[in-house]
Amino acid sequence: MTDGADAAPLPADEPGADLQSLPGGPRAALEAVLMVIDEPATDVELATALGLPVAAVRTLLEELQRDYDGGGSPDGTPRGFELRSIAGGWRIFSRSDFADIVSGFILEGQTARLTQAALETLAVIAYRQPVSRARVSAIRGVNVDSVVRTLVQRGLIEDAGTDPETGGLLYRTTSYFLERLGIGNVSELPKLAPHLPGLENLADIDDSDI
Amino acid sequence: MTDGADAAPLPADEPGADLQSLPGGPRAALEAVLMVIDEPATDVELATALGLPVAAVRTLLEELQRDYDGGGSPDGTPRGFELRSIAGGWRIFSRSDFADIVSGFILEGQTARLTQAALETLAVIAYRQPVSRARVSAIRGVNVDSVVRTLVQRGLIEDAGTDPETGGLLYRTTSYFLERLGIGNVSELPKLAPHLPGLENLADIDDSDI
Amino acid sequence: MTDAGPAAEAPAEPQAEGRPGFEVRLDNFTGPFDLLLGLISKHEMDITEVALARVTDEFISYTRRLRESGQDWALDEASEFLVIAATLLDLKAARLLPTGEVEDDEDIALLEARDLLFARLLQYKAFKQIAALMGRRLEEEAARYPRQVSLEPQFAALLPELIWRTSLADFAKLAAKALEPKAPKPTEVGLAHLHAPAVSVKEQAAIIAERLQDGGPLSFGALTADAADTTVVVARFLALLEMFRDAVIAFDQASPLGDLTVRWTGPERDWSTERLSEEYDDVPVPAAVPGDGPEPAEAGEEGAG
Repeated sequence: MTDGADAAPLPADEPGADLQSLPGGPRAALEAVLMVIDEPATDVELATALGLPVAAVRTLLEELQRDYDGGGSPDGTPRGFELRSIAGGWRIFSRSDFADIVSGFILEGQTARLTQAALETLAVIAYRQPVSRARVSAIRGVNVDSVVRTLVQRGLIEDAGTDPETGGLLYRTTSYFLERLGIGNVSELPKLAPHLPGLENLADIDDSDI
Repeated sequence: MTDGADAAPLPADEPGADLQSLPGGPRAALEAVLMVIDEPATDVELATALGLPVAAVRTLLEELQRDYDGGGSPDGTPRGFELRSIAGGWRIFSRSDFADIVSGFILEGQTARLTQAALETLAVIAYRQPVSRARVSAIRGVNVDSVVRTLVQRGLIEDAGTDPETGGLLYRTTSYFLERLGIGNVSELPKLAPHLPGLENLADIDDSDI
Repeated sequence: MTDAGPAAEAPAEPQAEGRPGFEVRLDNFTGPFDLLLGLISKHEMDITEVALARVTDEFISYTRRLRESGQDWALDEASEFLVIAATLLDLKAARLLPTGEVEDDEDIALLEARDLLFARLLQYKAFKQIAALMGRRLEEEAARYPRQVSLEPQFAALLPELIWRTSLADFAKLAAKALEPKAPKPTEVGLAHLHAPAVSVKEQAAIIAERLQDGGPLSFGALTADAADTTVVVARFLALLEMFRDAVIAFDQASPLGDLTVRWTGPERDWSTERLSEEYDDVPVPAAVPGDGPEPAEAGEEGAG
């Protein structure tokens, strides 16, 4: 994307060029992005994606913020979510007034123990890190998306950059994981080689089918 | 949480007790919960969290849906996101008009497209489930082992026990499959019959003989 | 969709990606392969009028062109083509048989086999169409991204402290188990290829040798006149090739496309099938040669019984 998007007229194939023609226009486009991003996005990032000047995006962000806080409703009723800017990044959160209800919902059905599926996925990540979800999925033979999310949420694994080849996110274990397992370092994990003859060529096998 | 929340006066520490007094009321509370879920939530789960009758929650959900689709705006402008009920649960999605813009932000979850062979195998499994690989092979006329493995890894199909007669593994589609297809359950798949023109009685034949 | 019928629909269907797909050029038909199938299945075109050999030749050069242009989906289309072509071939064989009047159980069986082939073909086409619909749907849905953000810090802090009871050794065991190369999961023992008893090429060679040594030159027709089914004919044909390679027989053909006569040129008595190559030892000839034809045989049995 171009940096000069805010100055020059946009070429037809730029995002933003036809934003006006989409239902809801640039404002809805901004909402779409804000609704699904996990990490807070800066106004510059948002402006780049939308192909709009940063100042315009900032205005839209403030408008949305007011809208969610009640400005969008005839009687000033706020929405159940709010748009907040934290450390320079924007993200939508549940409104703090409802924290009790939200935490009740989250704690419902939460267990303090990891499921067998989560443990196995964690084991694969521990021994293959840094590793992509697709790879773990191939090794485990099932989709691991939600389990990986749980492990991240539990602080046992974390983002370790992207795979230069596939562009997929890589995961590695955290120091909290080491702490729980009672070791100081990943190299202290028991060696697997004796149980796993031919582990070396496993890589070729799993990857071929993804 | 209690089932009788809708009838009896609520004790002070119950969720829902003072929902009315919170800014935005039950509607905003529902929105707040929808903001934190990471997989589709059923209306029963949402009703439990809010301490409201299921019917009331369902009405609120439909109201929100209409609101996001443009009903909430004086000029009918839709929001950048939508609320949908799929795979048996409710969840917020970015509106598809903005896919190009949103995709720039979402690195994960971008699944490679299925090959023609994978799509056809998936179609056969969806309509004949639970079904063995051998049966799918017979219909497709080719060996489907590796395609089935890929579909399992992608989380679109799963193991459904063994065939009591042949002992072969059976497969069925997953709720993730429904989610990806945007439908609530398998019965919403398009009917096969119209694609079998002039052979209304074919169903018996193909089921028993192939 | 229903009223349009397969023929009308076919042109839009072939490749979801909008690739042109395979076109057939025959004397009596030019157009997409799927349209040809549609016409045949709607009985608007007689399968006996379709030169399958030419369709096949065209398909081969089509896939060659694809491969040369670096398109990797040729294999997919090729395997599909094989299925359909094999079915069409069976269908054509069934069609070429007289159907004017139904005289005995065998005729009925043939008719039923033919209907089954149609059914199979149409079912195949139906799933192809459904798959295309599904593909479009998946693509449309992929344009919507679900909100699945990580837990807000204030809520994450509320999660109960994780109970961890897995020892280091158990954890390693779990990893070893998860990383172990998986043995392929059990699937059914395929029975489809067992419909006909296996026919040994060597046994058939012994029979041929005996007849030729005893009765002088015989035509291929005569050598296979008593064959119970196609499998035996094929096995005898393969046996002849083997014996020719071993230089114990010779072929004579008076005119092009005339009768093929086989005569014994080998030693009088001490030739044995043991001298034939090992190639066919453990490879009994499968029941149906042109691909996957167990269904007609199955149907035949049912019809007769």
